[in-house]
Amino acid sequence: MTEMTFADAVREGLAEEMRRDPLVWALGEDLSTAHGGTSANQYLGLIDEFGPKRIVNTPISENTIMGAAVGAAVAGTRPVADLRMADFAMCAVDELVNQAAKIRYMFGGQARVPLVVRQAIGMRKGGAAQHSQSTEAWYVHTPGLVVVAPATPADGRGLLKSAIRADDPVVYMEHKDLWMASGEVPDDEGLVPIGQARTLRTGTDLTIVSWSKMALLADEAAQTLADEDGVSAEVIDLRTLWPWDRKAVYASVRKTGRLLVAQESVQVGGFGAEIATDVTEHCPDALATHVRRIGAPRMPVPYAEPMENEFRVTPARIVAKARESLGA
Amino acid sequence: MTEMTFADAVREGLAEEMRRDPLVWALGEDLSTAHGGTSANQYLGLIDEFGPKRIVNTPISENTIMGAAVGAAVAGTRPVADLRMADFAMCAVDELVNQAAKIRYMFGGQARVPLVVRQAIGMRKGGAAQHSQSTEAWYVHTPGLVVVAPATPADGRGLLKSAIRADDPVVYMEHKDLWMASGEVPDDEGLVPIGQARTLRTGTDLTIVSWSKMALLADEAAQTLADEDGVSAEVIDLRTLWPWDRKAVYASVRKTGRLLVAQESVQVGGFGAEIATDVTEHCPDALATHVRRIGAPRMPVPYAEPMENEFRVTPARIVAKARESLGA
Amino acid sequence: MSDTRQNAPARILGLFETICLIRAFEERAEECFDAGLINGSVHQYIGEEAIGTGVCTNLRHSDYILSNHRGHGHSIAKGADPEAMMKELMGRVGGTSGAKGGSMHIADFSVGMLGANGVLADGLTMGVGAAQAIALKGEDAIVTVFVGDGTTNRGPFYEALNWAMIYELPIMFVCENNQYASSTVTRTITAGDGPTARAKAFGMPAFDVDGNDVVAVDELAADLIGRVRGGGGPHFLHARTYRVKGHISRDKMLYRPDGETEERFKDEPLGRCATWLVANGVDPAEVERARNSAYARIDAAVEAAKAAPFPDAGLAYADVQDFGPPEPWSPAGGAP
Amino acid sequence: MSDTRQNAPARILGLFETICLIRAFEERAEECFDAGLINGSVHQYIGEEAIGTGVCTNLRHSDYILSNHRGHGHSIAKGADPEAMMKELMGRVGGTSGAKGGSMHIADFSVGMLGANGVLADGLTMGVGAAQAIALKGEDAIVTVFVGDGTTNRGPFYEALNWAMIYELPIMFVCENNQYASSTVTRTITAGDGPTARAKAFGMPAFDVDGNDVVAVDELAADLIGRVRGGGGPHFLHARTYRVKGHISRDKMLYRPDGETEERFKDEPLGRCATWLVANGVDPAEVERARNSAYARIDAAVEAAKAAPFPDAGLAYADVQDFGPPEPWSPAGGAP
Ligand SMILES: Cc1ncc(C[n+]2csc(CCOP(=O)(O)OP(=O)(O)O)c2C)c(N)n1
Ligand SMILES: Cc1ncc(C[n+]2csc(CCOP(=O)(O)OP(=O)(O)O)c2C)c(N)n1
Ligand SMILES: [Mg+2]
Ligand SMILES: [Mg+2]
Repeated sequence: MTEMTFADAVREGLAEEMRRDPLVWALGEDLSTAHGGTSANQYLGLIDEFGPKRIVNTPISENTIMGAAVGAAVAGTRPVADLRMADFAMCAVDELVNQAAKIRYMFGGQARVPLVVRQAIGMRKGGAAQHSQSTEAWYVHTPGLVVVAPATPADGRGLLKSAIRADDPVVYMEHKDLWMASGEVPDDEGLVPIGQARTLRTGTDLTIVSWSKMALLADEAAQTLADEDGVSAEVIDLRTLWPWDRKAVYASVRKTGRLLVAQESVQVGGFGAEIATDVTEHCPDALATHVRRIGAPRMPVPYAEPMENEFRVTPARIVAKARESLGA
Repeated sequence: MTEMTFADAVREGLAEEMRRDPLVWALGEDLSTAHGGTSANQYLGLIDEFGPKRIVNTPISENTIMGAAVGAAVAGTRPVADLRMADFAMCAVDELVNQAAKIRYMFGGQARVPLVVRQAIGMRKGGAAQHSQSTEAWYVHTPGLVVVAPATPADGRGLLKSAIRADDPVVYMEHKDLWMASGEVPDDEGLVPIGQARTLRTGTDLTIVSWSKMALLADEAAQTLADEDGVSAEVIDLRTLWPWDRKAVYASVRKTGRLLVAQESVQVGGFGAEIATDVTEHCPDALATHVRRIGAPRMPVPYAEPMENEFRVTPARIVAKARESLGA
Repeated sequence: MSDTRQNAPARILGLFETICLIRAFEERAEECFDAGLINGSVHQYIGEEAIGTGVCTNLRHSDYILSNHRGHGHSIAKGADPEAMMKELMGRVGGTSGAKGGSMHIADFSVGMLGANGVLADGLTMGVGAAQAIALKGEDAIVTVFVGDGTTNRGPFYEALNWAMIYELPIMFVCENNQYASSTVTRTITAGDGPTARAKAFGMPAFDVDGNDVVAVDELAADLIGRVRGGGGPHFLHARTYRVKGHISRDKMLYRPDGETEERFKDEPLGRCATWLVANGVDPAEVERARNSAYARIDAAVEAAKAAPFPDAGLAYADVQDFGPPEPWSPAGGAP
Repeated sequence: MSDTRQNAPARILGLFETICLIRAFEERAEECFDAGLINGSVHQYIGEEAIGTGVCTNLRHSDYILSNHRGHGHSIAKGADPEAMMKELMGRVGGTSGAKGGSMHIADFSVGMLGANGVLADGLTMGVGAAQAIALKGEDAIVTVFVGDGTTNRGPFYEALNWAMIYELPIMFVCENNQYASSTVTRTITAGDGPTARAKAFGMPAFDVDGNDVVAVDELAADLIGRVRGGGGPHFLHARTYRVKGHISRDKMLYRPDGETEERFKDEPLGRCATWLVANGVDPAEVERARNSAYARIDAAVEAAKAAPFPDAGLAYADVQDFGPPEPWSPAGGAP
């Protein structure tokens, strides 16, 4: 195990895959400059090892970053397209949803589209309305796509490697607030299988399901519940949103009888509703009370801190919601 | 009352609003040619009455059709932007979601964005993967947007008129298979309020909630349930998806104790999950059994008829799902 | 292709055969559409056959093309099997795309045809990516992308041109200017001097040609493709032509002045090529034979397609994705 | 503006005051950012002040401008109140956008500033729409859109140019070529002869100017704006300048050769304008007074912003939409 930041771990994972497979390459704005990607230096130094044909510094052309990745994947390479933020990725929804997600199917299986598209999600202090969005729900709803949203450096690295090796187009969502967070990363290959959840904390009274940064806040909430209420909450980090690990969630709910789904994104129409509905459909008898969910109010992300905090799903708010479930 | 097709009724509604308010105008590809919009002649003849400044024939430039509508709305007019199909509208998600939906908020209420964006949804025989998508779930999940999906000529006309008069950006989703369907349209102004559902059929044993074309198929299913099972199903056509008429749905569920949500779009992560979760949260004691939902398998829309039918939510499949609920 | 002198009658006769094959395919496809054998939309390439033919004959099997919604001619010219294409149109077993795509989603990767497309301009951005893949793998293949005149007003068109030039990619852009974008006269929605001027603004060598003259297209395409293959970077070919038929098979063309179609049809490429062949010493009987054999081949394709079965419904669930594929309907009704 | 002869010292002194106001605002904003008083990203306009100043001085109050992520200078030049802007940056009551937007979302509709923008190129498509609204309403106002050099590689840029020409809209595009796109040298990702050549490909009159020379910018802008207002249709102004500061306040500029900044800073517009004034007979003391009063005004704005309260949390729920607005957190925790 080695301690490193999320950004460093993911960069390591990318470099390892690029060494392993000469067909793996990355493209995006500012990837090859001395900053190695302006957001968190996720590509720092890679240009020196792999050169400009594999660490491609692109024009500000989101449609083409995504479209070129699709064409290059179809033509036999494994591109990692970085659209920087999910907000900017909205400029390339067509290429992702109409092309990447459908080509294998539309063409009757003649082609695969082995690409990874990186889209940073989540709020970063002061990010405001156009640099803070979490759009995972859109892509979970889109046939043909795989969606991952890791929460730790080890999962960030391990899931990127699995995503690169997958023959499906994978939407890789990293949280801006996690880039500089540190954690233990295995020294071996450390592949994290797509579709497998991780139990952050085992418990018997209540199951809290979450993903990305919110999984860590959910774990904080669980600690509070343990300390203040003597409640034993189980916390599951899905890591992969499609296909999500229903087996693990069902098993946990059958054990605890109570489920709370926590997400950072807007609650209305969010992925949490899918989990709540699916579990209600498949474990109706296991539930002691109806599934609870928590997510952001249906509003854009405001700038000034006091208002910004109204958008946030905090550990305190998770605790309150959990108590509602436990009291029912 | 006058009998007319959906396409004619909506065109009438648009013309009425354009006569009423000189600031209302429409833009899109092929709107002013002799076909008046290639899909279903929804603009036929309007160019003669309103001229090229108000029926604007645009280049194939989806980003600008949407972006110009936003700019023109902010500058004090009421544009109706036609993106032809929800599939092509994916080329303009950024302008709709990052600009139209957020401008009023980001700028602290200095501006309103009174625009309507028309996006045809739904399968049309042989439409295949890129001309058949229903993306209402994305926009319900997007703060700042209003989403409507009328099922009848009268609602098509009445909701378009209300959408044009609204100061919010409204995503207006018309189903391709409905354009040529006929129905009674009131001879008066016939405004249909945003946010108000319509009960297609009253019943006591089960509530079926749906929207757009699927509401009509749900009504067929209800007839079968009445004929074959002697079951009295209540069918609610939401008409507006955000804000959806929770009061009407809650009241119906409190009466019937059973709810089935039926949608044409992909079930996973669809709007149906939001309705199911919301009703479960707000009427837990009223439900005799957990909410059921039905939607399409998570796959692109295939072309050949036998496969295409596997994507379809049919009255027979709705009936089967309803029986599952009634038997529980 | 062959190494015969560029405009040797033998070579042009070969191109004539391809033109006839495309013409016959489109005419029969329209008949089958009218007969209710084909669903969805069919975009006819009639009158534009010389472009796809003159360009693709200069490409190698290992080269890639990316097409658009009007892709039948491009596919046939690149070597796709018309019978498999007709089966695709009719949604039958044996279709190029397994009957999952239909007319707008024909692809044949075995001949380097990377797909028609239902979304305008997306073939351009995918095309530069395919060219990047070629460069990365160090292959000497090249990419050709076909784009309509109306589509040159979509942003991705420009992004792709700029992108191709920056990375000096092995790619040729072919703009088929049939003067219409659906029911709109393209000129009315297009500012400036048109596609060639726009390409030149990115420093891309761009050339105009009479797209109804297969001999001219063949000659220019051979030259430009040679330059691209030789490391000359991206090139742009702008071919003037005319969309003889409606935008789609249903199109009544109410927007078009009376007589325009008939007038412009006099200039259609099949007839012009036949005239050239006879004028250049080819026996008229041989020309007629070529035409007839093309129709015979397509008629056989139509019969084979009609005779082919529809695919099993269950195949709908295949080829979506490896991780998290769809679950079929449960007997109870709901999709999982 | 005034009717003084274009480059009369009195007029240029007025422009100098605006340049100083912008410079002071940006310097203080950076200090406040470093002091932790401002969240998010701050994009500095230092070194580019002559462009926004020289352009906006020729606009009327009723004209519209659309800006981008680097919009402080555009806003001040169009007449926005620096104190309200500083409050917006600090997220305080009285901010131009009610403290909901921050640096990248400053707008002041009362002076025709329709907004900065966090998404590149969207101001262009919105700008042509605003111009269409003007045409529809029969007003004689015009629209000016500011766009960076790196952004000229995004598709919507081209769509907007074509669109503006087709409908002959009253709009001027101003490209601020500061030679960088974030950490990338724009030249390395931009093919051809650049923005002017690209605009001309759409038949749009396009002109280059030294963007650090406010006298030259003022003169050209007056000319082009006059033509646009006179019904001359869209025009394109390309201003060469240099981004003296980092892309954002945090930017260490590791990608920039040592000494480049210092060398290019010698050409910065504030000093050049001061020199011009003195050379043209303005008393150096007067120039100094102008500079000092600008800094005094901004210092007062900073103090006022620091003293202003933060907005109530509850305001977060206002101004989302009329139909289906958000419901605040229930005591129980979950948003509805
Ligand atoms: C992004 C997008 N916008 C609109 C359409 C609808 N559409 C299909 S073909 C067409 C006209 C295309 O004209 P052109 O590029 O000249 O090609 P042509 O049909 O003339 O061959 C339009 C508007 C589409 N398929 N995709
Ligand atoms: C669509 C989109 N892509 C990427 C970004 C991230 N980004 C913000 S500013 C910038 C560079 C812009 O360069 P330029 O247009 O030259 O403007 P400048 O910053 O130099 O003033 C980038 C890539 C964005 N905000 N929006
Ligand atoms: Mg055309
Ligand atoms: Mg720049």
